[in-house]
Amino acid sequence: MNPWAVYALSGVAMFSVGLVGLFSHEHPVKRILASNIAGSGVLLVLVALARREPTGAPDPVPHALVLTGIVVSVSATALGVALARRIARIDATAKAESTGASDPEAGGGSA
Amino acid sequence: MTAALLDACLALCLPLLAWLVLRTESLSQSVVLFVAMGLLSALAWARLDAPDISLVEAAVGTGLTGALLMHTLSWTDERPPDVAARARHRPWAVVAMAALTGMLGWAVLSLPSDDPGLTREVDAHLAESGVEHPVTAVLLNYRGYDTLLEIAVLLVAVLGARAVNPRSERTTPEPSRDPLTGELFRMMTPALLLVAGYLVWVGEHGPGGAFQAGAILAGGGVVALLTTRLGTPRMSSWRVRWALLTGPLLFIGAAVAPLFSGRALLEYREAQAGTVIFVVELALTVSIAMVLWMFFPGMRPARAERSGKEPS
Amino acid sequence: MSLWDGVCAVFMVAGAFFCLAGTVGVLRFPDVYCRLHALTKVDNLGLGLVVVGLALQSGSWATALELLLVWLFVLISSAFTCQLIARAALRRGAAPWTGRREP
Amino acid sequence: MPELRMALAFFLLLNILAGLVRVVRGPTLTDRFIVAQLFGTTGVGVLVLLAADPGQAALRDVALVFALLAPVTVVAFVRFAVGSGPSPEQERR
Amino acid sequence: MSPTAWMAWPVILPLLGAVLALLVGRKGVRVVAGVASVATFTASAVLTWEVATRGVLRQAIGGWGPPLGIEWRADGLAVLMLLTIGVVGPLISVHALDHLGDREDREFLPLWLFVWCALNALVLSADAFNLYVTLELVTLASVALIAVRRDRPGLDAGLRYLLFALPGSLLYLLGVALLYGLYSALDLGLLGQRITPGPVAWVAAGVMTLGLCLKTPLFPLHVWLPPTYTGAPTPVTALLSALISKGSYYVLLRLWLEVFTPILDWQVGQFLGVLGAAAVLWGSLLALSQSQLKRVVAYSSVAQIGYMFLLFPMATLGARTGAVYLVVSHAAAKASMFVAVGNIHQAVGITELGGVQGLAYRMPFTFLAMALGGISLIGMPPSGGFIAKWILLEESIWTGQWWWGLVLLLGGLLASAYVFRILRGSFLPLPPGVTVRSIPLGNELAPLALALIALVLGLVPWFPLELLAVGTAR
Repeated sequence: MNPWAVYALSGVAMFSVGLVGLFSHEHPVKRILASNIAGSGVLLVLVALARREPTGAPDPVPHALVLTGIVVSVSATALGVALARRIARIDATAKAESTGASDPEAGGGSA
Repeated sequence: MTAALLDACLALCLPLLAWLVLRTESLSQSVVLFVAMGLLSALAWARLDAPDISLVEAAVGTGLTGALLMHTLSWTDERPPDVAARARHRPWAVVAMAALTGMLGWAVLSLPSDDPGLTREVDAHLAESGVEHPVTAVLLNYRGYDTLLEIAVLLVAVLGARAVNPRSERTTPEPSRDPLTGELFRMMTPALLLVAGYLVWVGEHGPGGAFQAGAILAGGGVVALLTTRLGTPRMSSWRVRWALLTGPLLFIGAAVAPLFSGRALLEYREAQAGTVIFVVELALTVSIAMVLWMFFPGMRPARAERSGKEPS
Repeated sequence: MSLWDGVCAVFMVAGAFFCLAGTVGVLRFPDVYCRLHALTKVDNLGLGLVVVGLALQSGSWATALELLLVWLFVLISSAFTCQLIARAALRRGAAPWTGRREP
Repeated sequence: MPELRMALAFFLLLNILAGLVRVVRGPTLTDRFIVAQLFGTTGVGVLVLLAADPGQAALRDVALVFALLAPVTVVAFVRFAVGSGPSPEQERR
Repeated sequence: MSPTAWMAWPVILPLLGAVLALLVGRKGVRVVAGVASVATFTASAVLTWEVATRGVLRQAIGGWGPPLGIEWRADGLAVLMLLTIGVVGPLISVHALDHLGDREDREFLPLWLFVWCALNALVLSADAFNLYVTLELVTLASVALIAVRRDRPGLDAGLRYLLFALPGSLLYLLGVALLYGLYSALDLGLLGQRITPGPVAWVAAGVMTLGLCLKTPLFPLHVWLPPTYTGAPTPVTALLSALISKGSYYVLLRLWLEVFTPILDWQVGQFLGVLGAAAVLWGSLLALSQSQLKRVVAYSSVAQIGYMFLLFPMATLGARTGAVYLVVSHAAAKASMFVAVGNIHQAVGITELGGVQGLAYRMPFTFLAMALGGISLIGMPPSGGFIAKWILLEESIWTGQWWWGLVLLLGGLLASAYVFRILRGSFLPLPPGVTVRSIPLGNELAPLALALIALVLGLVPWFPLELLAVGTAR
């Protein structure tokens, strides 16, 4: 089998693992990781497709698309983690209030 | 022969690792595995002759994403216990995975196996693009519009992330008390600046460019947040806003300027294309570094320190 | 294969051997601190010997310099890393291995 | 010679895979993280080996970036992750 | 400036406005956003005029043209969408200014301008990968908007939306990769010329459709919609339902009618149609059984999206006209409904359906808007919804697929039931002990203006219908 096909199949498998993982987990961080994995899978397929002609330079267009895709995926990850973080903070505060203890983050102020 | 073995091994391990990341019960384990997966995918990009992508993976994966995920470990245990992170083992998940892989694999394998894609078209116009590196030509000239929108994506994400967590979460009184990390930061800074500058410059004729350089600078920024007294930059500071937005403004300006002389959006004059692209990349490097840096939510103390267990 | 190539090959193979030794150490050593010790072998000697072999082979000063720079960065980062990790582990309360079999 | 480099690269990759055992077995987060560091260095080794092939010089830049940014994750790890995970009692098992 | 140059401004002006609004910080943000909105609307209107008089416009961005570069294409459908976004969006954002606090302004306005930029870019783009970038820009900006209030329900809704929209985009991107692998093109026009039935085209069409249906969302994939729409701040829900969900539907429509036409066979069309019909019935029934006002309107969105998928089994030009007309009138009608719901929450602070009791006397404009919007949802004359459903009904009979007509009628009946359930309560006497806070007049007029648009679409349908015909003669 051609090397590109090996990597393309690998990408397809990663995509499936990520996509199914995304819908079978409840933990938000795990789901964010899963979507990241699915994204890497798609990008791997694209880069593998760029390498189909064994001689000469690879097709630069998919490479550029993948670079854009990585940026988008990093942005989505950062936003997702930020939301999950805030939710965790709200929960922690609520829990602290309900047990009568002080806000666990009360020591923190703005920089 | 060995090369084929290497490829096969790498290609097999990536999905396997992905599966492990999602299957494990503990979140800390999956984060470490995820970082390892980033390394392996950087090797895969390298094997597929995509050094540009490998560079980005190296810069983002080890620098920013790694740090971001480590940060999540410090708070996710406040959520329902780690057990909740485990996949609910359901037979349908495995069946769905296999079916999806099979169907998609079938489509992928029926693609022609020696298609050069758009290589020829890209090469034919490379001389007009103002840069020598084909990927940079696609990214900033042929499909520069995608990149313009991608910058908007970055801005939106940082705006959203800052909007939900506006304050930097610093609670350790003196992170810089640790002489070791402070020294580390001092030693890293010149090297980081040098390598970032080199990557912007080299992007015109080889793998490299604004995003890679920005990601490296952001990595340095994260170390600075963790080892010095610096807090996460805040949107309310006008200096931060200018650092963040000069690049996008310049890019928009360069994009619309051709409209006023009867050309299309982003249609640079051939003679000026090289200069315009270089200036835009330079300005974008700063903005991208700022955005990636500001993705990092700031810091909070390790639990052991807070409860006073730190050995004196 | 010339003698020069042979020397380079010896360096690289030796480097790979140290990497193996380090990996085995990380897998087999009994506690965090011993494993850190094994890790540094990979950073210093394993990568170092590979880099030296490649640098000798490259035949270009620029390439050799860049390779050495890579090694230098890894060395510096390794020095800090191991210190930081070891301290963190100690602070967390991971007891050093004393040679006795654990119950 | 290119064959030898490729073989060594493959060998280093196998080392990485062997290290995965430690990630899965742990037992502590620190152990896992040590393996991540091991992966980093070994990965740099693979990259510099691959970079010696003609036309792959850019991979040395990748190796450089990996080496340069490795401390970022470490510092983040030490700052954030040390306090979480199983307690020392659990660690010793 | 050449006519084609006008295509750039509806995308660039909101982008520039967003960046400048971020730059000026707290003080000038309203001024900058206001100027940018007026400018963007003007640019959209001028472009519409150019297209109406000159026909389809194209611009090869960067001067390259396909397959190397990205092309913008403005036909009647595209500019009608531009105009819809340009009218409905700003009216919602005016309402949002008062509904959200002062602090959120700083974030809401730039984010809304980013959404506007992304939607305009999506509507004009004729490039499959560029569409992916615009879809992601819309998604991330929407997530940030949903969470803008930083309260627990909003954050939950934002995270939920993100984690459903991301796999949707990734499925779409995988389809783009497959298509590029076979046809070495990303331009929709080129892909449409080159497409041939085969495994790649089938799988690509399948994953892209699945992804976009997940984002829109179509019936069995709609599980995220009610909690997300309920948790988001009401003005943001209005944006989501009226405009943002239409973005992915628009891409789906373009794909099936311009790229995948050779593989759109009877079974595929019927399948999508059945899902659409199920969405109409299921969504309407659930809307009828909700006790919370916002959830009623949210489930109604599930149903209304269902109608739009009835286009695929018929797949005629007329059906396209009907579906797009529904998109436009639903945008106006549903925006007015959600904005009205926002007013009610603001006035009495009750989210239950019973909370509307007696409010028709206190908030006449809001309930007039609710009634007019409801008429359009039901599809009674005179309203845009009526025209759209009438066209779809005609097409269903004309193509011999009368059963879709039955779905249309049944859906209308159910819609009238849940709309009257809201309105009936409002005319009952005001229960004692309820204090009704007064609402600024601007906030009362915003939903009315939106509802009047839905009404006008029913009274003078000629202009939009003629516009829709531009670029269809092929």
